Formats: sequence, structure tokens, C-alpha cells
Amino acid sequence: MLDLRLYMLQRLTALIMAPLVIGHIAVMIYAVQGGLTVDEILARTQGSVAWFLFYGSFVVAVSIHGAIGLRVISFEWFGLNGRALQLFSWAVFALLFGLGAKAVYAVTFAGVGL
Amino acid sequence: MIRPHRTHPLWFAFLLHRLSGLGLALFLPIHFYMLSLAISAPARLDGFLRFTDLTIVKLAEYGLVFLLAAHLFGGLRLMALEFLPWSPHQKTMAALAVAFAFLVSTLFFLKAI
Amino acid sequence: MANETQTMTQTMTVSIWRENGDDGRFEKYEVPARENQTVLDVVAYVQQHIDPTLSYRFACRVGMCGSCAMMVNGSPRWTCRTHVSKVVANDQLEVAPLRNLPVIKDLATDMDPFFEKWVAAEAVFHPSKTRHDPMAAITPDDPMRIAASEAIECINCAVCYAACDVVESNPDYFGPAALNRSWSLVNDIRDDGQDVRLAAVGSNGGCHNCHSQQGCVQYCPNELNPTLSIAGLKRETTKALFRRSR
Amino acid sequence: MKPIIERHDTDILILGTGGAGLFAALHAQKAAPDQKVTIAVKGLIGKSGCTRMVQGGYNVALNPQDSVERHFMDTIIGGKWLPDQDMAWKLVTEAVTRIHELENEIGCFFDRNPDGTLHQKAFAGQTFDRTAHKGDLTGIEIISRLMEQVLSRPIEKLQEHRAIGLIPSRDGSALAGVLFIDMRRGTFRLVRAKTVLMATGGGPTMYKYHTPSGDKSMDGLSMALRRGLGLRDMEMVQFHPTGLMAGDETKMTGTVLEEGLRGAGGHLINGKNERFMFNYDDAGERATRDIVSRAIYEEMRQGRTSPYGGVYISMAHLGPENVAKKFQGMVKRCADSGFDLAAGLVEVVPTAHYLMGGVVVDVETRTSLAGLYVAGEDAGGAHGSNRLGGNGVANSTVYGGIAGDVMAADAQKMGALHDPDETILDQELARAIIPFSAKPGNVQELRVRLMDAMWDDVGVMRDAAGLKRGIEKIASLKSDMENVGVSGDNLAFNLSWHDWLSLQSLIDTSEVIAKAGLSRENSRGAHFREDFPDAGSLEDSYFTIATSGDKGIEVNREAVKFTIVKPGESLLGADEAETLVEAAQ
Ligand SMILES: Cc1cc2nc3c(=O)[nH]c(=O)nc-3n(C[C@H](O)[C@H](O)[C@H](O)COP(=O)(O)OP(=O)(O)OC[C@H]3O[C@@H](n4cnc5c(N)ncnc54)[C@H](O)[C@@H]3O)c2cc1C
Ligand code: HEM
Ligand code: SF4
Ligand code: F3S
Ligand code: FES
Repeated sequence: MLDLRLYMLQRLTALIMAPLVIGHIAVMIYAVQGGLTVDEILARTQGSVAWFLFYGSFVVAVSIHGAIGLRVISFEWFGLNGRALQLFSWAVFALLFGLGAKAVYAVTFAGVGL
Repeated sequence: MIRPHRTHPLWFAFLLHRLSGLGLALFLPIHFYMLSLAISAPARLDGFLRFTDLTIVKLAEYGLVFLLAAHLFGGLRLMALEFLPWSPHQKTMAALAVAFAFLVSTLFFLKAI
Repeated sequence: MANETQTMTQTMTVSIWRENGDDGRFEKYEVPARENQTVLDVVAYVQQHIDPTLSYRFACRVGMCGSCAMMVNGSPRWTCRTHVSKVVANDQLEVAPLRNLPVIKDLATDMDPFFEKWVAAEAVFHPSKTRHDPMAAITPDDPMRIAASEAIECINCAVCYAACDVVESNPDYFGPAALNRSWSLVNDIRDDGQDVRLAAVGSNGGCHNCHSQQGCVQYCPNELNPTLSIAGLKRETTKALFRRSR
Repeated sequence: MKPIIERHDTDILILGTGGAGLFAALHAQKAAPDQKVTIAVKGLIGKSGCTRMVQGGYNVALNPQDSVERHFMDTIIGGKWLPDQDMAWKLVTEAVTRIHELENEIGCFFDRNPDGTLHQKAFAGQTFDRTAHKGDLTGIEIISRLMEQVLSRPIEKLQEHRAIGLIPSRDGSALAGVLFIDMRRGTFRLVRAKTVLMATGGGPTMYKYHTPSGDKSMDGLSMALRRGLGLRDMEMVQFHPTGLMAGDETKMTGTVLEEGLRGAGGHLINGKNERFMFNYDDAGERATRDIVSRAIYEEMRQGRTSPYGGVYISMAHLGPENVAKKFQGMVKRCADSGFDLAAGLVEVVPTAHYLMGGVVVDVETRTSLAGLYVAGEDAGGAHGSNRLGGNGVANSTVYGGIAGDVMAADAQKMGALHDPDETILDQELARAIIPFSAKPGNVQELRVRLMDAMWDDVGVMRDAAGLKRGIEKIASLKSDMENVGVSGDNLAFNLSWHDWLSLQSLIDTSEVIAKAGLSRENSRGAHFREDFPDAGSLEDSYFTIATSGDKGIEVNREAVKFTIVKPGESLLGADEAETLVEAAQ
């Protein structure tokens, strides 16, 4: 079920995410000390173009990557195929991208006023 | 599901990669949803973040970070296998990926508690 | 010349899969335990001395033809070269037809899908010369020759095919053996069909379905490394993509 | 009740998928794309038969210092002047083309010298190192590559179809088709064709110890015999001196341990822990196959045996690591079977390896029955009394290819298919279902009796008394067989039925071997008569021809025609060295 195109997309997005996830884990290890609060998070991210790009590109990459990943699993393990599989993959993408975009917006520019 | 022909370390590495990817894919929407509460209902997010102080939840987070790290290192291992010259130490590499994942997630856990 | 060291007293229980157009089931047989005996010998003993209706397949009996592979205690093996003492667990032996192939009867499978995929993967030499041309001068230390040779000694036994879970869950997937042969040919400078081959291994059933489970490497009786070969194909198809888009 | 026979038509039909069958299919399909080509095989395509089991390699004169004349002389002298010289000549000359075809068109990737030319190694009986190879798994390379080509072409494939009878046309003037058992379903099928190649590969598996693959049971030769075709050189059964000995109950017993082990300096040791080969020949372990086989047989007869009843081969004195490196495949095979070849002792026994005899054919593979062609191990003549290592696969690929071309041309010239002789069709069918009317019994027991009889009385060393004893035993087996039946309840993939049919073919041809052996009152190559140990006059060389008639098997002698070279002469110039092999093995 993976042809060259999907395979390339999955690897490409993985490569994009790798440094981002390493960065994210590092931040978490740093930030998690003494517990997290909304203010703490927002203080760090609010209004920052850098964090927007950081989380933004992650969201784009992960929605593609996750959609392809779940596509493969649902085909191989749950026998989904044809149109249903196509629909499912796009739905996963849409869900991840939609929720992800909203979250990035929330922690960066929401409330800042553009 | 663990049938005899599967009982070799690299099959378990495959399973771990798949389950961690699956786990992440299931968790991420929740994670995103929580974060978007930051503006619409900051109190609820804060409430949630306080909820995460519970040890049991800490442990769950530990697991999640482990999954993320395991998937990350496992994914890097797979891409190295595919794109770098072949290494005869496949099992060692898989073990190292898991070891790193433990290291990172444990570090997170220790900082968190 | 009769041999005294063998005793008929010890026996062993073997469970053998019986299937004849039905759902199939394991049946148990008591066979003599011998000092020298392969799994194939046990199966043959049952057919020759206990139940003449048992069906299975073998030819060379020395690991060259790849006709005798079966699931032995759950793992794929060439039965003619698997000594019982190496696989028997608690005096128990379980023999079933090779996974991932349709069963014809009992232990004999239909290997046609395996070979159809072999052809679909373009795991077939495309000549660039004729019998009237001189043979290509290729030195033994040529890296391409070495790469081609490393993947060449496959007996198409389908053991790897049975070990791979992607084959099980993805009916289109060519499987490790066919792709391994394709990789050997990608490194064969005498071959004139590289473009069609790369297109074939990059298609829906191609190399990109492999998740590097490496069961194929684990069980290949000839110690071949289809995972390495498939990784090579993934690289070459990727490179070809860039070549084409330029 | 008479079973139904399904009818099926083709133009060119090929039986067997060894080197001969696969080559014939490719050549026929290429030469006559307008004709339908069908291959039918007892096992799976390319996965059955002995070509796949070739370890040593492929004899062909490629080196500028070598010549086809030299290859020819080696073949004639190796065959003790019995080969059909025109066949041997065609073999050595066409082999040059065939190896180029294998390498350039089929895709075989033979081993190379540092300068990029084909590497050719030494093989016993040759005056030049001319055996091309791919490691020590040459047959796998040849057959796998041929198989890929055949699978990817529009050739009809009938797998697990066992040929059981050649069916002539109603007027008897030609072959009409072949009767098969579709083994998977247990049904009968008549395939009519304009031309039929028989390439079922002989295979002396009627001996207690034998090397060929399990699917080979002389079906082809026994079918030919029933149609009245002559079989020549049938007494010539080549024994390989070192088959693995691991007890009667395992199929590993009889399988070949490489010739090279002795060549490299391996020792043969008897049950008394003595090296014995120098008692028989100055070359010791490096003596030729037939001499070593007889020496081991003699040790066994004298009771100086290893526990399973053979002798030992020992390699350890050459350094276990060395051995493990040089003979990797062999050491691994032994280890899989529970033996330590590198450092320990492995029991060995002479083992029936190759049948030089076969159907009488011309150099174009035609037989005396129009429409029937024979190539490969089924055909007699090219090897005479002894086949050189490396000439077997050359023979099957060379003549398989020729057969394909000739059959294609003939088929294009022929008109309609023939109607089969229904009486013979019924006879052949009836023959196959005999066992269903007898009480089911143990077929394997009879097979063991045959194998013991052939080993004891028609084996490595023969004499009149033994051969007569053998013939009697075979006759009694023949009648006992009628009382040992097989249950006919389910014929699908019924191996016990096929064991019975194989035994029938083996008994028929064993009788021929024994009677031809009795007829040859001298010792040549593979045939050794203790009561006639001399080779006899070379000028008066004769070969045996066996036919089946009203009075049973009849064996006649026919003078060898020295069409190219006479005993005492050579094709090599007077200035050419007798051998170009440094340390003669
Ligand atoms: C272990 C071993 C090692 C050898 N090593 C060498 C070597 O190094 N060099 C060398 O030159 N020679 C070697 N030989 C000899 C060589 O393999 C044979 O001479 C040659 O390959 C025969 O080729 P073939 O095509 O005639 O028959 P095979 O390759 O034996 O093929 C016979 C085919 O006929 C099929 N068949 C049989 N009966 C029927 C039936 N009733 N109906 C339909 N199909 C049938 C079989 O299934 C098979 O497909 C070796 C032989 C053995 C056994
Ligand atoms: C951190 C960076 C990441 C890397 C380096 C990475 C790498 C990879 C790779 C190489 C694969 C292909 C495995 C295969 O074909 O067998 C893969 C599959 C997958 N990934 Fe990721 N990934 C990353 C992050 C993520 C994230 C965040 C998710 C969550 C959505 C995810 C979900 C998946 C899923 C579901 C699969 C399919 C698994 C399978 O087919 O077995 N990945 N990943
Ligand atoms: S790669 Fe190995 S396991 Fe797979 S078919 Fe070839 S020899 Fe058998
Ligand atoms: S087992 Fe299957 S998943 Fe790939 S590495 Fe081998 S082909
Ligand atoms: S019988 Fe040929 S590989 Fe086992």
C-alpha cells in the first residue's frame, strides 16, 4: 500500500520532525520542572514567530506523517482498502492538521492580536 | 499474536515502532485539543495541568514520552538502515534506540517528579 | 551392514497439519526417534508407514531446490536440512504448511503466487547481448559484481516469504525473495532492463512496503539478506525519482 | 470403473524442467512463436530434477590454450571409446555457444578470473581446467535463471503433471501425445502435440544409495521402453564415491559430498582406522571416481566399516578452519545434518549418481518414433561408459536447446495433430490404476527390497552370478508388486500412489540395467565385471541396446562407429601436450 510517493512523504516528514521532536523533548524536560501552568507555557510561546514556525511545521509534518502511518496500519492490520482507506487517510490528516493548527494558533498568536 | 516466527528482536523493534506510532497518533489529537484550550478556557487547561501532577498521570506521561522517544530513535534507525551503508549490527542498533528512549524519558520523569 | 546404534524403543509425537479442501486441523502421530533424522524424514515416515494419504513436497533433499519448506514448530524452515534435534521442543514437533501460500493439500502449498510476484518484480534478466557476443569482462572485485553476488544464491524456497508479516497482510506485496533477486539484477551491469525494473519495484507491491522486520534475514536458510537488498532498492528508486525530475 | 481422461492440445510439448527441458522451451518458443509451447513437469518448474543440484560446474573449452578437440578427446577417453562420437562432438562444440547464451542471454553470472574472463576449475578426467562454475552452486544459478526466463514467457505450464505413457497415433506412425496424471487433483489428462520432448532426466534412484532428486524415477525410459524404443549403454551407472552415510532412515544418506574434498587432500579411512586407498591405486584418494568407489565397496565387503556400514572421510588434518573456509557449503550442510566435516569424521559410501544409458537418438535429438525427441540424461550416447564431471549439465543444456530448435522447425512443417491409439491409451491408463484393485500395502518395503537388490547384485562390482541373482529378485518384485496396492479413496496429491508408480518404472528399468550388465562381458568405465575385469579390445568396442519385445527385455550388441577418431589416434596434434593440468588429480 505504500508506493514510492507516500514512502517519500513519510520519510521526508520524519526527517523534518526529528530535530523538532528532539527540541520539543528538550524543552519539556526543562519546562516540566516544578510543574506546568498555562501562564508558563504562554509566556514562552505567545507572540513568538520562531515558536510558531517550530510548532507550525511540526503540525504540517505530523499530519502528513501520521495520516500515512495510520493508513498503512489500517490497511495491513484492519483490512481497510480502496475508497474507505483513502477517505480514512484524509480524515486523519484533516483531524491532525485542524486540531494541530488550532493548538499552534492558541499558544502563539491567539490573544496577541495580529 | 506473538507467534513463534516473530520471536526475534527485530520483529519486536518493528512492533514497538508501530505501536508507538499508533499511540502517538491517538494521543496527539488530545494533546492538540488541550493546548487549544489555552485561549478558549485557560482555567480548564490549568486544571488539567494540575491534574497532571498526580503520580499516576505522571507515569502515563512518562510512558508517552517514552513512546515519542522510542518512535523517534526507532525511526532514525530505520532511515539509517534504508539510506546509509548497511550495518551488520541491526540488533545492537535496535537495542540502542530503545536504550536512548529509556534514557530520555526517564530523565523527563525524574525532572517531572 | 545393519546399524545397531539405533533403537526403535524411543518415540516422539509429531503433530501434522491435515487439510483437504476443508478447514484443516493438526493430527498427532507417534514416530520413532532416531539419531539422524530431519523434519522431512519424519514427515516421510508418517506417509510411508502410518498414513499413506499424507501429502507434502520435496525434491533434492539437500537444500538446493527449495521445495520442502514448511512451518516447523511455528517457524519457516527447509525441512530437508533441519535436523529434528535442533528444533524439537519437549519431544514435540509440529509441522504445518508454509505460511502465506494457498494450501493444495496437507503440507503442500501452491507456490504460483510467489513466482508470479517474482516475475512482476522484474526479477528477470534482460539481456543486452547475444550468444554471438563475447562475455562481459567483469572482475571479481568489482563492487557491483560483489553486490550482485551477495544476493544471488537464492533457492526460491519462500521461507522468507513465510516469515514476513507484510506478505501476510498485503496481498500485493512482492515479498523479500523477489525483491532480493531484483536487487541482484540492479547491480548486474550486463542487464538492460533497469528502468522497467525500478518502475516495477517502486509500484504498489514494491519495496516501499517493507517495514524492515527482518524476519526474512532471520530465517533465510542460505544466510541471504533481503532487508539489505530492499533497502538498496528503496535508495535506487529514490535516486531515480530525482534523476527523472531533473 | 474407468476414470475420465481430460483432453488437451498443444503444438510443442516438453516433459521435465531440468536444463534440457527449460532450454528446449525457450528455444522452441523463440524459434516458433506461432506454435503453442507447453511444459509439463512432475514437480514444480525448475525446482525438480538434478540440473539444479549441479555443484561442480559446466565443461566448456573457452581458454585459447584449450580446444574443443581436447575437450572431445577427454570425453572419448573418459567414456572408454564407447561414446557416440558425433554426439560427443556436437556436445563439446555447441557447449561453447551455450555457455555464451547462458551468460549473455539467460543471465547466469559465472565466476570470473581477476582479468574478467570466466574462471574455469579442474575436474577429474580432464587434461585442461575447463569447468565453468558459480561458486559450488552452479546448478542453482543455471536453473534459477532459466526458470525466470521461462516463467516470464508465454509458455503454458502444467506443474505437478506426471507423464505416465507415450501414446502413438492410431496408425502407429508417429507419437500422438502423452498421458499424464494431474497430481494435484489425481485426474488423468491426455495432451496431444505435434512434437514431444522427453527430458525427464533418467536418474538411477533404484540403488540403496543414490544422489538424484526424489522426483526422478526413470519414468521416461520406462515409457520409451514400452513403445519399443531402444535403450543403449544401460549397464553404465556412474557411482560417486563419497555419498553421505547417515543411516537407512534418513534421506540425507546418499547425498553427495563434494569431489573436491578428496582433491584437496582429504583422507578416506576404514572402520579399522586405516587409510586404505593406496592399497588400491597409486593416486590414493585422488584416483578416479570408479576406482575409489570400488575400493570403498571392497572395504565394506571385507567388513572394515564405520558404524553405519561405510567408511570415513577425514579432513581435519588440513586444519579445521581451512576446511571450514574452503568448503563452506559442504561443512554447513554436514553441520545441519549433525556432522562435523571440518574437524571430525564423516561416514561416506559410494552412491549411484548418473545414468549414462538412455534412449537411442541422433544428433538432432530425434528418435525412431516420429514426433518424439529425447535430450539430457534420458538420451544415451554422448558419454559412453563414463560421464566426465561437468559434461552432464553441458549435455542437457546443449541438447535441450537443439531439441527446441528442431522441434519448432518440425512442428511448423507438420499438419494436424494425430488421433491417439485408444487401445494403447486404455492400456496405459489401466497400468496406472492397477494398485487400486489390490489390498493396500507398504510400497516403501518393496522399494527398499529393490534398492538392496540393485546395490548388492547390480552395483559397483558385478559378476554373472550376482547379476542373475539380481534379475531374479527383480522378477519376484515385479510379481509381488501386483499384490501391494494403494487405497484409491482420494487420488489428489496421493504420494503413495506415485511411490507405487515410481517403483514400477524403477523395476522396469532395473531389469534393463541388470540384463545389459550381464550382456557386457568386459569392464569399461562405470561397468566393472569381476568375472571379466579386462576392458577388451578397444577397436572392437560395442555398446548394448536393450529393447522390450514379446519375449521380454532383449539386449543386443552393436559396434561403436569411430566416425571421428579411432582408438590409438587423437585429434590433438603431435606437438600438443597430453595434459595441460599441472598436478593431475
Ligand atoms: C548431486 C548431483 C550433482 C551433479 N553435479 C554435476 C556437475 O557438477 N556437473 C555436471 O555436468 N553434471 C552434474 N550432475 C549431473 C547433471 O545434473 C545431470 O546430468 C543433468 O542436469 C540432467 O539434466 P536433465 O535436464 O536431463 O534432467 P533433470 O535436470 O534431472 O530434470 C528432469 C526433469 O524431469 C522431470 N520429470 C521426471 N519424471 C517425469 C515425469 N514422469 N513426467 C514429467 N516430468 C518428469 C523432473 O521433475 C525434472 O524436472 C550432477 C547430478 C547430481 C544428482
Ligand atoms: C520524531 C520524529 C519521527 C520520526 C523520525 C518518525 C519516523 C518514522 C518512520 C521512518 C516510519 C516508517 C516506518 C515503517 O515504514 O516501518 C514511521 C511510521 C509511523 N509514524 Fe513516525 N516518526 C516520527 C514521528 C511520528 C509522530 C509524532 C507520529 C504520530 C502521529 C508518528 C506516527 C507514525 C505512524 C502511525 C507510523 C506508521 C507505523 C508503521 O507503519 O508501522 N510518527 N515513523
Ligand atoms: S531469500 Fe533465502 S529464504 Fe528467501 S527464497 Fe531465497 S533462499 Fe529462500
Ligand atoms: S521480513 Fe518483510 S518487512 Fe521487509 S525486512 Fe523482510 S521483507
Ligand atoms: S528438498 Fe530441496 S531444499 Fe529441501
